[in-house]
Amino acid sequence: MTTLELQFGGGLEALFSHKKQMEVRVPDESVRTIKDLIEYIRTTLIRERHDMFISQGTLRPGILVLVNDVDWELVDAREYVLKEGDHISFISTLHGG
Amino acid sequence: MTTLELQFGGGLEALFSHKKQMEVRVPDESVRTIKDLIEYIRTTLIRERHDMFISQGTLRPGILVLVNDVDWELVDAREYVLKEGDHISFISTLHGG
Amino acid sequence: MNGDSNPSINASDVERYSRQLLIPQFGPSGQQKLEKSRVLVVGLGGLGCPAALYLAGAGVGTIGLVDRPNDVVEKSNLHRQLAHSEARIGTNKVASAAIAIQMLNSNVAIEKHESFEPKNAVQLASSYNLVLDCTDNVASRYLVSDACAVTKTPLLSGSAIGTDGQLTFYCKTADSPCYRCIFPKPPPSSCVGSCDSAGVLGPVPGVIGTLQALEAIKFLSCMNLTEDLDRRMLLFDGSTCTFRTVKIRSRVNGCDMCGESSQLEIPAFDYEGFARGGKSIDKKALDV
Amino acid sequence: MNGDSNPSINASDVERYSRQLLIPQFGPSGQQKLEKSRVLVVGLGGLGCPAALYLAGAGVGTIGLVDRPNDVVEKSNLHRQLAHSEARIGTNKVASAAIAIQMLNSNVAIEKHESFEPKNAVQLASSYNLVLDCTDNVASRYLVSDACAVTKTPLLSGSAIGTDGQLTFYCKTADSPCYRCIFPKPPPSSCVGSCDSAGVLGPVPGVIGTLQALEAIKFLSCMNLTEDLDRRMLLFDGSTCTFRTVKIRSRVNGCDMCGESSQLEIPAFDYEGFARGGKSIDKKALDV
Ligand SMILES: [Zn+2]
Ligand SMILES: [Zn+2]
Repeated sequence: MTTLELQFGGGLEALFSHKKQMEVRVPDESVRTIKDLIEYIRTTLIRERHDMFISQGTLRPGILVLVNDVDWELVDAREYVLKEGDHISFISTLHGG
Repeated sequence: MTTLELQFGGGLEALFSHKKQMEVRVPDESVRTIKDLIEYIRTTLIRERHDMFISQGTLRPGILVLVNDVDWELVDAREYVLKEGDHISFISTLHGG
Repeated sequence: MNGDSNPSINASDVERYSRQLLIPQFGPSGQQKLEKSRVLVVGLGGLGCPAALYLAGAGVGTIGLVDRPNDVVEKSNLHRQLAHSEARIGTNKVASAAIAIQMLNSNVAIEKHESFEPKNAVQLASSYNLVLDCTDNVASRYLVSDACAVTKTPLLSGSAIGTDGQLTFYCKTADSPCYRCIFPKPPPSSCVGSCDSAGVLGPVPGVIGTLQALEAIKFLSCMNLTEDLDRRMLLFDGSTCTFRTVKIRSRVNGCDMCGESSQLEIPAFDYEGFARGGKSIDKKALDV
Repeated sequence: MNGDSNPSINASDVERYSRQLLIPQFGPSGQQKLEKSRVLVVGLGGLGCPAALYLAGAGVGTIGLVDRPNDVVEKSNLHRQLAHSEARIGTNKVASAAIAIQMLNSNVAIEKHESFEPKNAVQLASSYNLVLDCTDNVASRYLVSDACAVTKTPLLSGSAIGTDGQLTFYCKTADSPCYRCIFPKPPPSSCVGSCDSAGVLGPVPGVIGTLQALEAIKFLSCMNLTEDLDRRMLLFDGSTCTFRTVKIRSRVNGCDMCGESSQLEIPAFDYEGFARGGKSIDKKALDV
């Protein structure tokens, strides 16, 4: 099992009972990369409004993913291999002003 | 030797060539507690205006000391025993507005 | 708004406050609590201007305003004190800020006070639900805190200089520290900078003053959020646009003001002399 | 001030700006650079009000103001849009903000623009040194960024909703991302909230707009500080008064706007349709 700290912001926390952070333990054989983690979140953690997280089988546009406060595009994006203790953030971009 | 991260704020950085943070390696036999560290900073790191840091042999009033972002009063204050990798902050309180 | 239409918020107010009524943790009950609240803003400078304006915008029922008796708007204030204006240079700051508040929200009851001094500080603090320390000098900061400590009035204390800012709650609960718990002695006067002597970028107190208003709104409307700035201090470094929150001590039993054996009498205390470093409380002397 | 008295800053201005002239890294040369600067503020709402006022206070030479053509001040704006007033309800927002700026600092040259649209966005952006995105909708955010990307105009982009805020630089250097580099596709419209639909606490855009002004002042005056918000994004959680800064990607070669083979033509692009999620750029279609 891998222990991860998940963080949700910019409104995404609404999908997780308004919890902005949660610790999860995921099976390391089936949840190896962030791509796997997204699928795990979709199937295991989200109860409703899946469209706010997933669209056309992948993360919906307008969500910034961070691995330990670094844009996932700088660290292999969805192929990033999760490590024990990683902080993975999903932040919805804001448009209001 | 103990490696520490020192942080200065609220104007105190002026005493350290405007460096807001610096890593130092201090001898662990002579610099064991924060009290020792204050003396070490006074004698080794400060070149002028010692009165901005020390008054009557001790830290001058109006400086908040933090051990890893926690008020030193919560962790033995000047008797706190320094540990490898500690972040020690000296923040001068501000009065302007 | 928000499902439960509330008879005590009239239609015009519902429109005015609609964007905050939409926030679930705020809602109509938060609005009603704000409208019944009384907040005292001490200092109408770089911190007090944005703080007072955002409080007024949100519909705090009564806002008390006080500054030094003869503090008038100067040209050098305008880069950061947005409630004032060129046309009001020379006007008393409290009067000028009151005009700005009225123009933004005429619902707000404004109480203008002549001064905040040792002789009236306790009485003033006691008549408000919350005090905002937006002052700019050491003596005032001790006086504001002492008055809040003795009257158990929560105090949101902001400060700024150069590119740095700080913000914390004092006296919020029975366990919260007062300013003297953290800083029992004043700094040597040679180490004290003011915005007038050391300078300040205008948006730096702007950020802190705006955060004071935000924390005030959350507190007064009882939003019951998980964390606030009680026993935590926000440190802002405007030069790098970074913030950190640090944990600070609880109330100190031996505190000269809020401690068990405090003998400090505010009306008799020489704040100016204390701030100049001339005098500090000598427990032994008091015991003799 | 600061030793070197500077003939090109007149005595009245020295007094007005004295508190920022005292900041060593700013000083007279910073003031002169500010006075020669031209900044465009797009959107005069919760972000644009404090941003424009603090820029004006600091003495930015020319401030361009633009909002939607028929956007007038409404009562529901006043809780967070402090440059406006009850008396100016119904007034065009650009005109209202211009009055507030003039009252604070009549030195500032104000350029009022009718609209920021695909047909004039590039020309508008190209005539300023810096653009502030203070808009409130997806279509405008893509348009502002595209115009800045094509004209290589640095863009400070702020946003806020509820109790959350975000702030970053786009298009600052040749390596900086544009908005499309980070968000190549718009979110489904069902996932987009606005302050009008989802609500906002007034000081939340206040904090972000004030920080936009601070970052703008530092940038325009060339304070040469160690770090800024280029390829870093500030995330603000107003519910806990916490901030974090995260690292974001550099310019993306394959970006539809600033990438090497971009074929996007701003005047012809359907921003509204794109933002509604109806249309996204289909490279294959373009290639045919
Ligand atoms: Zn105390
Ligand atoms: Zn791009």
